[in-house]
Amino acid sequence: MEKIILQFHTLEEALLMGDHGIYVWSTYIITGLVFSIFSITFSWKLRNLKEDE
Amino acid sequence: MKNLLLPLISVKEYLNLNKMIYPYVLFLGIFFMLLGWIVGLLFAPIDAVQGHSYRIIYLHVPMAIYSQLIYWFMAIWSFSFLIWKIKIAPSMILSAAYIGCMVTFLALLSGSVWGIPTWGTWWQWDARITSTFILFIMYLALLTVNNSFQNTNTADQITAWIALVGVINIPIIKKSVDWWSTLHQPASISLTTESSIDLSMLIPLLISIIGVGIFLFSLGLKVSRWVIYRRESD
Amino acid sequence: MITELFKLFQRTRDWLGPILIFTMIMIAFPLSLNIYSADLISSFESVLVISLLMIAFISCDGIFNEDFLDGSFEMLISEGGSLFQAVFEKLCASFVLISFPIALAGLLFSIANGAINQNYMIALLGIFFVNIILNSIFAFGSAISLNKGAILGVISVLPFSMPAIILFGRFLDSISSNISSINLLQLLGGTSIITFLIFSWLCSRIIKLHIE
Amino acid sequence: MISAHNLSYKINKNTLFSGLNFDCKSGNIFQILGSNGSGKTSLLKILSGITNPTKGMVTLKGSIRKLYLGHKIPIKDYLTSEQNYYLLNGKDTLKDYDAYCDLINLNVPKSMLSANLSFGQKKKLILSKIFNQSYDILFLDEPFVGLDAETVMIIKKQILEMKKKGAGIFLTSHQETLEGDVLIDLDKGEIS
Repeated sequence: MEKIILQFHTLEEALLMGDHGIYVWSTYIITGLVFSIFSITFSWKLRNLKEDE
Repeated sequence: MKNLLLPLISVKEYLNLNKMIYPYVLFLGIFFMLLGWIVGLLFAPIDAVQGHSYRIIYLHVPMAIYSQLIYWFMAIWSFSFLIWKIKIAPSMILSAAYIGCMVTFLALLSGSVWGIPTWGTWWQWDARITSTFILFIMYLALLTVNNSFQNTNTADQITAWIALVGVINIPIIKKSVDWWSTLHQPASISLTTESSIDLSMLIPLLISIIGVGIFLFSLGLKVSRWVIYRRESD
Repeated sequence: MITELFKLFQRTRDWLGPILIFTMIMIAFPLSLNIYSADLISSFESVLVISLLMIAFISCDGIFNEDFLDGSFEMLISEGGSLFQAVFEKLCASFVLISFPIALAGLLFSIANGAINQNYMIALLGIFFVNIILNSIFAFGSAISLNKGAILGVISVLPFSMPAIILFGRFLDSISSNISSINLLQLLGGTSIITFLIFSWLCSRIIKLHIE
Repeated sequence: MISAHNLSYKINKNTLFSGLNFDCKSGNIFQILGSNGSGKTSLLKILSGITNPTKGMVTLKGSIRKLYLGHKIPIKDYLTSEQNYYLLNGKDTLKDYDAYCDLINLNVPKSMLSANLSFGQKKKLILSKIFNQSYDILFLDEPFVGLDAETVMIIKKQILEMKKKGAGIFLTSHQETLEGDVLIDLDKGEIS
């Protein structure tokens, strides 16, 4: 089993990820965005539903 | 069997159960999800063939798994609604549909973005992407059908029927799409089969699968609370 | 069954319309390609599949609307008649008057375009069975959106027709390459009967829901 | 023959009626009164098995031949009135089309499509079902609306005849009153 150690030494190397970084990071960022938008819209809906109850 | 379940799934009990466990589930979900992703992104070793772009697997595989799982979850609830007339089932179906729709969209997104470095095009007629796309349309169809009826009872029953018929269709679509794509070109690097992946990559994958699952469960709690309140208020 | 056939036969617009539209598509489709190009045959198959899909949607759109709106279904239920039988007969009538002629026209045009040049009987039956599958699936769609506009029904039902299209694609390939086209035909026939029965039962359940 | 146990019906939160209990033996007429929207049609639909009540139960004894005639007119516009007649009553009927037309003086040219029949004529065509088949229970929702006085007399005579033959009849009507054995008043919710 290969060791699980930090693969990248500089931030810049981690971002680039051997020129695949753009794809990897963009997917994760978009997923994070979609998750937060989804949960925020529903808590917002929940809140204004509670007000007029 | 039915009166065994009923005290458990009455609306009021579900609501305060929901409120009680929601913060813990949310925290656990986010913790494990981020743990799995960080380890997968920064600590897992590089893949010999694909280089770093394989790291999207920690996102794509959980999404693909849960897009199927949520449809089965909805089918079980619609079965219980149609056969045992459990009161809470329609709101569970609707909230699961919202989440499943989002998860399938993410699975599609990550699948196609992953395709760019490996195949050079963002859309590739791979069996899994096509069946996930069909699944995405079925989620959208379920949502549009649900809010196009005035009488809530007919809306719930028809949504339950479509979910039930849809779930029978998923294995059929999967098999026929596999059969179709294997004839066209040999299944190239198929994205989601757990090929003999090295243990060091498998651990973060399992953590992220569990983490995403718990997080989606917390989203489900929130959305179902909103659906129930909305149903109560109007 | 005869009464349904008779009723459908009276409404010429409902059964002649789809057939005419199908033939128009079949005639008009080569206009987009130059006539001598080699890929006329290969593109014909996809045009045939898509027009079958569209015709199935057109012919099943609003198939139950008329009886639902004028109260015949209500009277039928109160008399203890079974909705399943009514739906079953209605679909059979539309198979005889719409699906079979279209299968015939489809076969003739595919011969004309050179897409099919052997075992014609098998091809005819194959297209007819696919028509049955697509019609019963879209009838389920029109039962869902009984008086809500057909788009709703189509969205929720289109994914179910994907496997049928894939199966039909395999069938057309086996026809031209003449390998195992018989057992593909049996597969198509089996699925068409099963889909027809299941979906007409589902239609009767959904219509009963709408009536309540 | 048909009995109801604390029937209640609710549409989207407002309850139309609740706690109805009655038992209809053969040969009596139930007159259902109530203002518009008080649930008369829904009660008829529940009894005839078209819709399910929110609470309560309807029990039928034995194999009952029942018929519900509502406001909607199940006449096919693209067929002639004779074809419609045989469509409704089946081929081997007691009265053939011409005999029925003379009885109820429905004089319509043979080849005319029923699209341009008047509401009253279409209603006469549907009511032909009462004359042709013997039903155990009849659910008639405003049967006399749109009919001229003479036809109303004929229909009343036929209903009384069926009552003698032991049929249970549920009737809702605003103008014409028929001496009903039982009166169900949905506004006040009592049964007398």
